[in-house]
Amino acid sequence: MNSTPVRNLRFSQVIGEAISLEMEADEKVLLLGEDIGRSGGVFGVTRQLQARFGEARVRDTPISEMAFTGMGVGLAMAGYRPVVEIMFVDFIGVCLEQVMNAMSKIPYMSGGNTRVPMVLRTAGGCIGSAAQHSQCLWGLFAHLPGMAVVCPSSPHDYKGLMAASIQSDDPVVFIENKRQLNKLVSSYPLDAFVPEERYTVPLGKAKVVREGSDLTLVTISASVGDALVAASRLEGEGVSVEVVDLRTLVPLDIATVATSVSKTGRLLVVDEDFLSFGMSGEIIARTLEELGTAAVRQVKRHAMPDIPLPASIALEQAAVPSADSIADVIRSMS
Amino acid sequence: MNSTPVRNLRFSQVIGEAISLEMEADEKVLLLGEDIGRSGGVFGVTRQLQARFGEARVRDTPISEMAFTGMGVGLAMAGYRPVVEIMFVDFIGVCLEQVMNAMSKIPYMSGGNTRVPMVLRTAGGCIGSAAQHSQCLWGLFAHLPGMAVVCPSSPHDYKGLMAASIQSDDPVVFIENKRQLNKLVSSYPLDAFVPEERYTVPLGKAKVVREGSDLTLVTISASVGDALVAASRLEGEGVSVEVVDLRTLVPLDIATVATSVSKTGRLLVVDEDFLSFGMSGEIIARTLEELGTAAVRQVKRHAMPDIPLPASIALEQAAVPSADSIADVIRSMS
Amino acid sequence: MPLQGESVPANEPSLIELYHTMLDMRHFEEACLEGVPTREIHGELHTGIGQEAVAAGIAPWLRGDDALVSTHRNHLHGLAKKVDPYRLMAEIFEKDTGLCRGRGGHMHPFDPEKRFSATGIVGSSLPVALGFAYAAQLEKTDAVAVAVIGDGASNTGAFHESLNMAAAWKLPLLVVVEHNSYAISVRFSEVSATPTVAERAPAYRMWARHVDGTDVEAVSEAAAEAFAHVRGGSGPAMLEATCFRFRGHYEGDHDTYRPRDERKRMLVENDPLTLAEKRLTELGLASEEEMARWREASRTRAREMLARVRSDPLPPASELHRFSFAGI
Amino acid sequence: MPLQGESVPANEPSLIELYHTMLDMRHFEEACLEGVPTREIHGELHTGIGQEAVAAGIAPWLRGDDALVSTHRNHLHGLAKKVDPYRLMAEIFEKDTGLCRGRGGHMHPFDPEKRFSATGIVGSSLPVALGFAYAAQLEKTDAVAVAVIGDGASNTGAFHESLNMAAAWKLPLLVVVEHNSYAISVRFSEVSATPTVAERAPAYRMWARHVDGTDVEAVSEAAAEAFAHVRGGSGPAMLEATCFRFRGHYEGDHDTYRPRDERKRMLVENDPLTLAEKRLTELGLASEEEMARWREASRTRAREMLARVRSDPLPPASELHRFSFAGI
Ligand SMILES: Cc1ncc(C[n+]2csc(CCOP(=O)(O)OP(=O)(O)O)c2C)c(N)n1
Ligand SMILES: Cc1ncc(C[n+]2csc(CCOP(=O)(O)OP(=O)(O)O)c2C)c(N)n1
Ligand SMILES: [Mg+2]
Ligand SMILES: [Mg+2]
Repeated sequence: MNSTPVRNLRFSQVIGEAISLEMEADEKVLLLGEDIGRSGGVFGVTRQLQARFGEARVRDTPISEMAFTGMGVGLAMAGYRPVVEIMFVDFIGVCLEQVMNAMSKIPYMSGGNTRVPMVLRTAGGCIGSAAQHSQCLWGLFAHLPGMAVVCPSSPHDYKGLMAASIQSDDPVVFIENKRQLNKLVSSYPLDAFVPEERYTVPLGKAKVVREGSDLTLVTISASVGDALVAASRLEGEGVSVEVVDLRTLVPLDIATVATSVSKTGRLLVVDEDFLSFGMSGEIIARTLEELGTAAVRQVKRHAMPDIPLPASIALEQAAVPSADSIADVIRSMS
Repeated sequence: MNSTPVRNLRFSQVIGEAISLEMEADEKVLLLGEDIGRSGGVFGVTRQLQARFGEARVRDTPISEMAFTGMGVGLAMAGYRPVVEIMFVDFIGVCLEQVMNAMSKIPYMSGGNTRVPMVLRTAGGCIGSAAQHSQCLWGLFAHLPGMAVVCPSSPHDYKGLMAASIQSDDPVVFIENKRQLNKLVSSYPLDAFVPEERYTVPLGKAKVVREGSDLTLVTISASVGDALVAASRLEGEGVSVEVVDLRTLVPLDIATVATSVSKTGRLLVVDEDFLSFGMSGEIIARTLEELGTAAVRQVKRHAMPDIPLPASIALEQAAVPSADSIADVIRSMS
Repeated sequence: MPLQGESVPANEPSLIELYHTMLDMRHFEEACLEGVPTREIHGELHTGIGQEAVAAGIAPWLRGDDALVSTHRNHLHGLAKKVDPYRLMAEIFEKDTGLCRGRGGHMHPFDPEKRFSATGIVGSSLPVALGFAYAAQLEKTDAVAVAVIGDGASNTGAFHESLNMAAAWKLPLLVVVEHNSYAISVRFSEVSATPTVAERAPAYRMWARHVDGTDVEAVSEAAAEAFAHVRGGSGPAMLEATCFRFRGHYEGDHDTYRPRDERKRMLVENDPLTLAEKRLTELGLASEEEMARWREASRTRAREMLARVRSDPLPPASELHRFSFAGI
Repeated sequence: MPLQGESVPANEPSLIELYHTMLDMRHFEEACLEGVPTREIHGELHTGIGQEAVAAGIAPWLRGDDALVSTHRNHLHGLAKKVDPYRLMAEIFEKDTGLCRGRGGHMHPFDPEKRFSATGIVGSSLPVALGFAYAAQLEKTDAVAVAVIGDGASNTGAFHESLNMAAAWKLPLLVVVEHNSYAISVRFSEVSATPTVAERAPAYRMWARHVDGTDVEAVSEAAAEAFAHVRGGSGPAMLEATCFRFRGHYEGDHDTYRPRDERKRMLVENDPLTLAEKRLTELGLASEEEMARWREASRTRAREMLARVRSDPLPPASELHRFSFAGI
């Protein structure tokens, strides 16, 4: 797609680059969170940022998520663009209050007189840390009104969607995937080119990342990579899979999904978040509302089962959707 | 259905009766929460219980939801059956941590060696209290694994499901509807008979509360009453609506829904909780997974729009599903 | 404007001024009460009747660039922060002419120009105020961020987290505690480790003072000191004011949890308006007649405002989705 | 068993006993470390290496009917609570023979018989311990509920809410604070209003003591007092022990945030085992040779346990859903 060579970067560095460029461009952007300053973040996303922008703009906080998330809300109301990190999305239970009742509701409750341009950065995904450190939970945020929910997959999107999130005048929850953060972008199964300059990828536009004719596979976050791997394998078996990367759950670009499904007639939703009452059901329902049931021959879901994630690798592997399991599910549909 | 006269009770009293009978039967049952003791609860559910069972078992707490919800978890681990009240479900953001990572995960994380027989009682529903006091959020709990999610509708179920919840060895979230709590049970559009004795209604069994042939309307909580009113009206217009009361979202009795939809061929889900990424999408997806798309002619949703609930009655009425709006939606489907 | 760093500023407000502020506050709330039986205000309503001396006592020291974040019981703090009373009342009455076009209602008024906001979640005013305090520190101004809380809120986790952060970073946060001894029906003394909130301040090494919140002069004097402390850059402060909530927790609350004589006594003995009147008389600053005239004038103003608000339109249902995201 | 209400109980453990406990703790953790490079333990692992004196010092005073709720760094507290080391290690190695059949892993061990549990969420041990404390009060026993927390956890809302409730209701809660000065990379001093956690105790009117957590005898003596206070029905207590975390926050943490010489120095000067050895020598209680033999015997026991654990099976994938609800 692009002739410039892929840089030797980790996903974490790509996000850091986006934040850094936004901080340069707008002095109102500042960061709050645990371990983001001196240590540069437990996944290294904010490395060097405190050295470059000073302690006031890259601030290590105590383990007081309620206070510093609300601090973000107050700062946004006072004219700043805070980027607040909740280290793991699993910890949201100690401060969801400020997210659900303040950050995301104040714009509407105020009748539009107050905007809350705040980004809540957090990390989801399964890397062997068991039930309290492996959740994704984008379905939880997407159920609550008033905030954009952004879950990038490609290196290019990690950067462009972060930039768009910081520039957005609306509150945004930005969920990074721990399965990707420490990896090199070159491991991404599609184009891993990330421009050095500042750019944005708009919120609310899904992307067909692989064209196909037999089945539409809709997914988000790290599972997009797994889906692409599975789709390549199935090509050899004569199954042509179209893969849609949703990129954001809110706003949700159902038109792109519907266009694809109206072509393939079959829909599989893959979700690393819990199966029930989340993304997979929503995508199926909306697609059918769009197209009518007659236009869709088959719907199927493959997601994290509705259990706390077990510690043991033997069980974890049986639970988390992977390229292998995705391929198996597609074979079972054929 | 029953010849015994309907007692002159409010819904709140029915719940209190259930709790009271369980407290008599099992001294391990105890209650924690704000204003549940001396004042008997802001909706009067626990009135008289402190006088009858003593302060140790009906304890007024400070506004420290994280601490007293976790206290419930510890008590359950120590052999008690705590019933913890979170006054309004909207406040869950200050203590979701203990609900999502402790109460509902410990049974699995412990490999079954520890059970958490705890009931988290709370109230949802819209009674004019705007964005921070009007949510339902059953979709949020149902997305998180490990807890039963119970949302009764009929007077009989309020009592029987509460009894079953307290007797359950699993963690249960029990969501009462503020639109009903202060009402007389006789206002319920179906049989409002509530036996005086102790009984249970099993968790995980949906109920066809009205039979019909043209359309299956699936809903839960107070909307069941509204759906019944709408269905009666439409009968006069020649539309025969079958109404399914889910009663619990977890466990979910999709078989009852599927059986009905396989008969009517059309599915409408009505939900007082937010539209997206919640109950309505899940019910549609599961039904189609069960029956296949060919067996369903039409699917539709009617739910709280994805906005914070506005304060003004003019806007609130435009947002919350009612008997009128349900009837309109059904007419639009015909 | 108060002088920086001085404990007693030059322009101490007169008792007469403070009394006038309290009168307008009382009549504002009484006007609101009229919207309840008519269901013009259709959710629960929390008024500050009986607690006027706290809001009135801090009002003189609040500057335009100070931020104030209040609670479910927020009207008087809005008035103290000089929010347009008419637009505040219109919001309480759910009108399209209200501060928030009827979206917020009485528990969620937002006035960004006056830097006034509120929340209906107990304890949640503190973290948001912390953000305003951090902004002031970043901007090196001497603006103060005020968080108002009730006694009940002092037992929330948000209280501890916010005070610790404010103190660790020396943020210009002033916490005003309206200690009316009750969180709905629950007595502070029955669920709290300390009889006062102020005595928790050493855990945050912060300045704190406890004051009789029915004595508007005492509140104003203590507030002057508290603001001076915070404006002077010495870190956060706490001002705890003991007061009495005259009505139920919300309109419709039967208030059965407070002994009848306790309620009766407080109305007679602890009314900040009556107490101010007594003192005005004692000091020979105003005659009974004058005060009666003032009361009447204030009531009339409130009633005229009410009439105007009542004739305002509700927001149109067609605009239900408006304001949910920027550009919508 | 400690005597009620006495500050120094009769059966004070000997330094030799305490040293043995610490040795076994150190070797237990060192055995666990071996599972990291092999990915037998495939999530992050937090060990208590360097902090043994705290767990070992409270161990003698813990009774079977006491409950203990620990943190992400919980192994040593499990051993102190007399959880079967083999089953604990098997759980850490994600085995079907582990305490929780491999579901919990190293951050979430549960042993209901020993009344031991943990959580991976900072601050969340406190509310759960509060429940055990309430149970003890209801049952009128003199059992104690112990919540272990780190210094970082003392800045969470859960800390404040739990301590306030424990104090208001005089619950038998003992909070043990392992103050190693860091929450991952964040220094306590940079984000906290007070230099110690113990000095926050007056905000809860609770008993508190600060102790050198590298001196196992000092910890044991202070723990004896703390347990006696709580068992005696005088309400909650806090025991803060200053200590040093020898390794990164978790295995794999590059620990770049601590100056190299700070790290070096602590290994030399603040190792509770070395300090105990020095004292044993000074007091003439054990020779170098004897101690070397003890160390060797303890290491061998741990390695034998490790070998046994390693040969155990993983839970079968077919049982993925098992235990999610009662009866499943
Ligand atoms: C987190 C949370 N819990 C409970 C409530 C319900 N509630 C609203 S006001 C209130 C009492 C508040 O007491 P206090 O802080 O003393 O303020 P006061 O009403 O006395 O002014 C309660 C419990 C809430 N809004 N938020
Ligand atoms: C609520 C919450 N926030 C953040 C984390 C991530 N985290 C895990 S341990 C830790 C540091 C804890 O510090 P401290 O309490 O001092 O314990 P220590 O690790 O020093 O033993 C953090 C921030 C978490 N698990 N839970
Ligand atoms: Mg109060
Ligand atoms: Mg620490």
